[in-house]
Amino acid sequence: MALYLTEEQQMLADTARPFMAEAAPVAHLRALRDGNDPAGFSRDLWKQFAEMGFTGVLVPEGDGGLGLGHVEAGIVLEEMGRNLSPSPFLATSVGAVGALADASAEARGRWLPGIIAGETVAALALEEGARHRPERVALAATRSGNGYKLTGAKRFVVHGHVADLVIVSARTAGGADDAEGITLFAVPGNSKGLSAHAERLADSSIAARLEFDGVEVDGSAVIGTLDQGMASLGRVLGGVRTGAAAEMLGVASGAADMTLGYLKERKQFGQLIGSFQALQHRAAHLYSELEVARAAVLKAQQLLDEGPDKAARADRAASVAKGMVGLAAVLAVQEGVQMHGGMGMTDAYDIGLYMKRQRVLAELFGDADYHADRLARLSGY
Amino acid sequence: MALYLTEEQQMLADTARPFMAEAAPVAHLRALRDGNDPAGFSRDLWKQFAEMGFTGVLVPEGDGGLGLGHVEAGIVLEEMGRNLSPSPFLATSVGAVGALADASAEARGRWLPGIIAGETVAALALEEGARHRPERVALAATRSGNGYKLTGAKRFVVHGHVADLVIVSARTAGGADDAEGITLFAVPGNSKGLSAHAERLADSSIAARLEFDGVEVDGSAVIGTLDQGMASLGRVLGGVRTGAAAEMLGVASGAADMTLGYLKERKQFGQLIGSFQALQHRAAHLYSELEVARAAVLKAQQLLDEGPDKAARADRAASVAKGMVGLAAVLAVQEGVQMHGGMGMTDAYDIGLYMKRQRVLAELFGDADYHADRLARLSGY
Amino acid sequence: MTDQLEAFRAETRQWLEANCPPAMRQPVRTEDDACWGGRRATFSCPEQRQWLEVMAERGWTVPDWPKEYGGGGLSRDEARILRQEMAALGCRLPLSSFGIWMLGPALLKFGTHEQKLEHLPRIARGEIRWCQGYSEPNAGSDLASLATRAEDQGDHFLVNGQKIWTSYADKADWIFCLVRTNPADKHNGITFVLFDMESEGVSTRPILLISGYSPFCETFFDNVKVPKANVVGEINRGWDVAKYLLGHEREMIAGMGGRSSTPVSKVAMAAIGADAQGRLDDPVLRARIALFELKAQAFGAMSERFTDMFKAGTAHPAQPSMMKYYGTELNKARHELLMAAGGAEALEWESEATRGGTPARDWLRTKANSIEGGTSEVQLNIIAKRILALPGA
Amino acid sequence: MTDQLEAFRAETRQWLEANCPPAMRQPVRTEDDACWGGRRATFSCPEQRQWLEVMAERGWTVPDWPKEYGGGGLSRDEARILRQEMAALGCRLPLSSFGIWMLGPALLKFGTHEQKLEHLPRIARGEIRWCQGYSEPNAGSDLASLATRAEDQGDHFLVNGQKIWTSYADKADWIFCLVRTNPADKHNGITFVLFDMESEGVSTRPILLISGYSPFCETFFDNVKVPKANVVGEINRGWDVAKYLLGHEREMIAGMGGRSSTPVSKVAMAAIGADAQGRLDDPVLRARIALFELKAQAFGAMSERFTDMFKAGTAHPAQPSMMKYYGTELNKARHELLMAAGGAEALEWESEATRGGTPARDWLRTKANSIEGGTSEVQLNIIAKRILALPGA
Repeated sequence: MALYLTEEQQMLADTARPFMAEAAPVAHLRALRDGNDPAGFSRDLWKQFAEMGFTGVLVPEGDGGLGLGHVEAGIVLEEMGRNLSPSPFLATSVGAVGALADASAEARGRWLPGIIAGETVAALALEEGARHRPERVALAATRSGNGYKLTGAKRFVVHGHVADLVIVSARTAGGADDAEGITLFAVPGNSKGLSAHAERLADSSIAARLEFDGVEVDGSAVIGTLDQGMASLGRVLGGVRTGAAAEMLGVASGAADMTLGYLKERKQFGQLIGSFQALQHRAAHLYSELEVARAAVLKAQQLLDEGPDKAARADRAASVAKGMVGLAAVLAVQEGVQMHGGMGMTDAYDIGLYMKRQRVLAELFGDADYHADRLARLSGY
Repeated sequence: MALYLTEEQQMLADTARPFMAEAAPVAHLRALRDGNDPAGFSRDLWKQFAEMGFTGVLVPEGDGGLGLGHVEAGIVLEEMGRNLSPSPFLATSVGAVGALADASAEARGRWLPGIIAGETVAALALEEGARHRPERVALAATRSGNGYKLTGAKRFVVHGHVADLVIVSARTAGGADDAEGITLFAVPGNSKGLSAHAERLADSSIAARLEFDGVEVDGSAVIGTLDQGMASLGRVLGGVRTGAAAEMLGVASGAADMTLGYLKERKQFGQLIGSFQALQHRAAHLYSELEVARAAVLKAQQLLDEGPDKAARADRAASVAKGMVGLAAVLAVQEGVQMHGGMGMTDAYDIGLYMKRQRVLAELFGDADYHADRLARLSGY
Repeated sequence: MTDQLEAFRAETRQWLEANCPPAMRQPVRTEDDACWGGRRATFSCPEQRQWLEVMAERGWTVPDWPKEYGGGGLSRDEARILRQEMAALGCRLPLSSFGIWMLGPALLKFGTHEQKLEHLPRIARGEIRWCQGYSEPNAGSDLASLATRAEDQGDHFLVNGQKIWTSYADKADWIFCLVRTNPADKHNGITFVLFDMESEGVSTRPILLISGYSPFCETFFDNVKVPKANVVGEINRGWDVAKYLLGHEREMIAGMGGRSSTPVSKVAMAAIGADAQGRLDDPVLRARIALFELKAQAFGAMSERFTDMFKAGTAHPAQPSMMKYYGTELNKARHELLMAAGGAEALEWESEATRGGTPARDWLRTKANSIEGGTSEVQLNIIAKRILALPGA
Repeated sequence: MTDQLEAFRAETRQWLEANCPPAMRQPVRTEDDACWGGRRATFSCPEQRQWLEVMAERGWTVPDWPKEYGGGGLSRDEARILRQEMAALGCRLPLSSFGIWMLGPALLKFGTHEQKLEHLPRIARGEIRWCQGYSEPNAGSDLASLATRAEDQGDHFLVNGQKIWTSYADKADWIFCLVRTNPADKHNGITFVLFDMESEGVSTRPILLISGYSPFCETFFDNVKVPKANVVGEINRGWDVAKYLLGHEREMIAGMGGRSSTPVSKVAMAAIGADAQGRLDDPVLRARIALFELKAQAFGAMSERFTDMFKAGTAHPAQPSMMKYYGTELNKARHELLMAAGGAEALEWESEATRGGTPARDWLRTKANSIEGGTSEVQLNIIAKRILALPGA
């Protein structure tokens, strides 16, 4: 497959770009933030996502979705990133939909229609420490009647405080560091015993610490094979890492475009600052890093879309994409703020919002440090 | 103590600089290289070092030396670096002299006069693997009559093939990775059972692989306390790491000066290339790195000279100096070659020789990777 | 001599122990937690006021200024000893003040005797809080292109224009300010003036920063009357005063790089923990921290060396540019690593666990380090031209 | 169509298996180990000559050139299949040649029918070895400032001047060369000519590189007669040909970044070994390698994407500058890491263990990557101007 967008994909991009710029520009984020919105995103916008068909982009046609792939999901995510649009899209339409692919027909029937309709919002509860360590799972799920009882806590659950559905990694066997013995569960957000402590993050999104105090779920909540959850979890992570990379690529591209525009209009010492060679070389270097990052993202998306045969390659490619975009995007926002000078430090200019969003996306599902290390481990060194 | 040279030290620098530039300029290195000199350095020059008083700079006055410190030794080393002067000075007058400080009166009487006179050349045999790992010692020294018998091999022994004296780290107890059980020995270069396989390195210096096939030494060859050699070895390493940093700082300064000169004389597109802002900023950044490196070197030298009270701080400072200069100097030679353009790639220009020498000095006694890791371990993380 | 100094040290320690309240021996947490004085001074606690008063009494808010201007009249060595003893006890600065750090040195060098008598003692006692009117919206790095006009009206100037990045202008009592008195000559058409912020026609508007704080303002001048007696130095020669002050500011900022702070590795170990070998359990981050700390320690030596050479008068006059460039870039790198080390928690913006988002807000605040007081790009230009003598384009 | 291609693939594979000698299925180790052809061709073994001959016979040294000029006349798809099958079997290139890589494409585009007939078949058969006369000592990155004069003598030019960085000029039979025919017009005063290196007045001197090799020469022209029939394109319009060729060269060099080679981590593990957790026993180096390999893998995707877009005609025309910049900088970084990974042994210059100092010499050789074919600085200028549309100074 050629490593560029097909005509159909390009058409989707040509639709998504003006939609996002109109429906959810940076002003939309500012309005939510300045209004201290308790959800951190707009349910109305989520409905509009549904009308555009975005919500079900990865849901199989048989389940009522569009049956498209990660390339298409990435197109939506990139435009979200470019506009800093707050949305549960990544966790819901990439993460939860990916997980539900391995769920029971009952669970799929219960959750997918609401997701497609833009009524259901999902969150991913996969982290227990300060840094991304999805394989370290202490939250316990013990047998209880026909179902399970979940006890423990999860951190960094983006909009977990308002989610209708929470995908949770739990330990059903083994010790906290074992890859075996993990099981994924689809847990209703309004379950008894589930409480959320919400915290606003630097980018004005809201993440929750979720406490599971003997939350009971029935057998249909189990995703995939019991104790073998790493398989599903790995696939989900491949999707959301690549998705976060696509969104962060949008953030970086938006920041770079804004900065290029500034270089072409701001004068210092009687010259446009974009005519200074030192800045030109830095801008050209940044351009190169972003192009390379873009290629890495598209590669991972295409491999994910090629199905189980390419699963191992896709899994590595997702780490390459997330890591590479992490490196390129942090450069984009740093150069962006620096080249904007004092203006870049003010809340009135958007560039600082790009820096904040980039930081959060970099941390989400592992940063460049994590993925470089992960690739090293996978390569046996 | 103020972190700049004293008047006396500045006077020494003012003497060493013209001496080295006249007695051992880059042309001297080229002559040795093009003549395929089997030693890799000039014994005549070594005699001249003695006449200048350099050879005994660190030897106590009571032993016939100048009784000066590492700051003064570093002044000589920096000028060697600036001129790429090949010399056994670092191994002999810093390394071996440092080791002999802990040796028996007999050993000191045997070796120091020759060193001071510029007749004796010493080598340091401390490495057994591809990378600097001074604490991994497998070469065995076993009791034999009143003395010891040494069996094993050492690598990367600079001019070890022509050394009159070899300082060897050997295992007298424990396993290969134990810090305890190491003992230093002063071994005559012409000992029976000691053979050398010499290899020319990229910078035209010559390093040897030394094979110890039951080399016998008497008890006076033991340096410091039996099995407690890490103490002496650590002190020796502090000295030679700082010394190598000083020499490499000279290499980097020489390369940077040469490159600055080129920027001021070479024209492209009708302009001096030094007027291009992108190159100006890179040159200014390099200048900053080299200034910081210089401060780190002087700090380490002063701490070493403050004696046992400051030993722990000096030991860390030596790692900071060697690591920091490693980072700054590799930038200096890389920018040097790149800014010289095609000319920089030719053997006819000196800048490439600076790149080669820098590479060898970076590896010697641990590079920035090693020292960053070492500092992290010392800081408990 | 040395005996005298040792005696001074002993007395000083004794006095500090007796007079510095325990609350003033705790580290300052935020810029607002410091004591800034002024007509509308607020004190975070009674001890803060007390500490200011006893120190001002001795002239020790400005230990090396002459006694006649409210200073302590200490020699360089005595002032150093005072600093050392305050550091040893953990004493806070009694007074944070742009009057002390910036205007004072300029007045001491360029002011008339009358100006010194009028302003310096009030600065020393923290009675008047000053702000600095340098930057303008369309000037940026090209400071000398400033446009705020001062029209000559005989005994006074009439000032019109706008300043930006005036630190705490909304809280300041007086401003020292660069104004244009000759539009025809870029550098020799600038005048350095002082005036009361309560003058008619002065207004301020705080600027919200990306860190969520507002330490700076936009400041507007609409027909503000400034008596000519308030000109420091000569008319049209204000650029000399400004350059002197900028050099001073750069040194100050440069000096900040060397201050001790919690090593990144400690923060990382607390948040992430160690692996079986006792190493930080995040191998690539560990390596990046290790390489950073190596550089930071080397820069610590550089700060020491710069200070020593500066005192000895042997530092290159443009060396502060290098210190400013390197120190601020290092500090930005430090906070990038701190954010990585802190992980998800460091992203929190308002939580108690992060004391109101301190890690994230500090991280964002450091991004200004390489902009304020002359951008990194300006410092590199200065190094290239003045130290390396590279040719102009 | 697909059936036809599959048939072609099967036939090709069969033919290659039958005709490519096993010795020609081993990787080429050095530039000298490749087959360069020419009047004074040397072959490292009889199989090398045999392989050249059977491939030239089919026109497969230049598979996509027209048959009438000695090519294979293959379609783009067929040529791709041939490349894939050769790669699958590990077949060496039968002929390495600047005639194929550079002059050929220029002649196909700008040459007359006579010029094509005269030169292309000999290039295809490896009979004539070509070198390139572009760079001059005082031109460097500013290629168009070349000074080698060509004086109009009616039916011929008289050429005087000096070239530098002429690859293997001492071994080449003919040269394609840029000469100045109008000193008054920088870009429209250059002519692209061909001439025999055995012409009177031509001399060469090899340049010793820091790697210890001499792949380049200085080349001197002293009243060399060049018939006007040897002008490619129009007189004074040689810069068009040159630009076309440079673009071609940049793509070629850019394409090299994507070639697979031993991962740095493997070299490091072999030299240094693993710790108790199975990780490279040099933690900071391991992290640097891991961050490098992450970038290298991303660049692998970029190479694929560039090739795909280039084929589809949708790549930005200046995109090769980005590929060249990034690929060469990455390759330099790779060799820096390889040297660290190899430790002391990698420093050896002549030893058997290092096959004559291969690691160190390759490392030094890569330093030219960001200089030859347009420096990194020139590529960044091109990206800034042509892709980012940043204004001129």
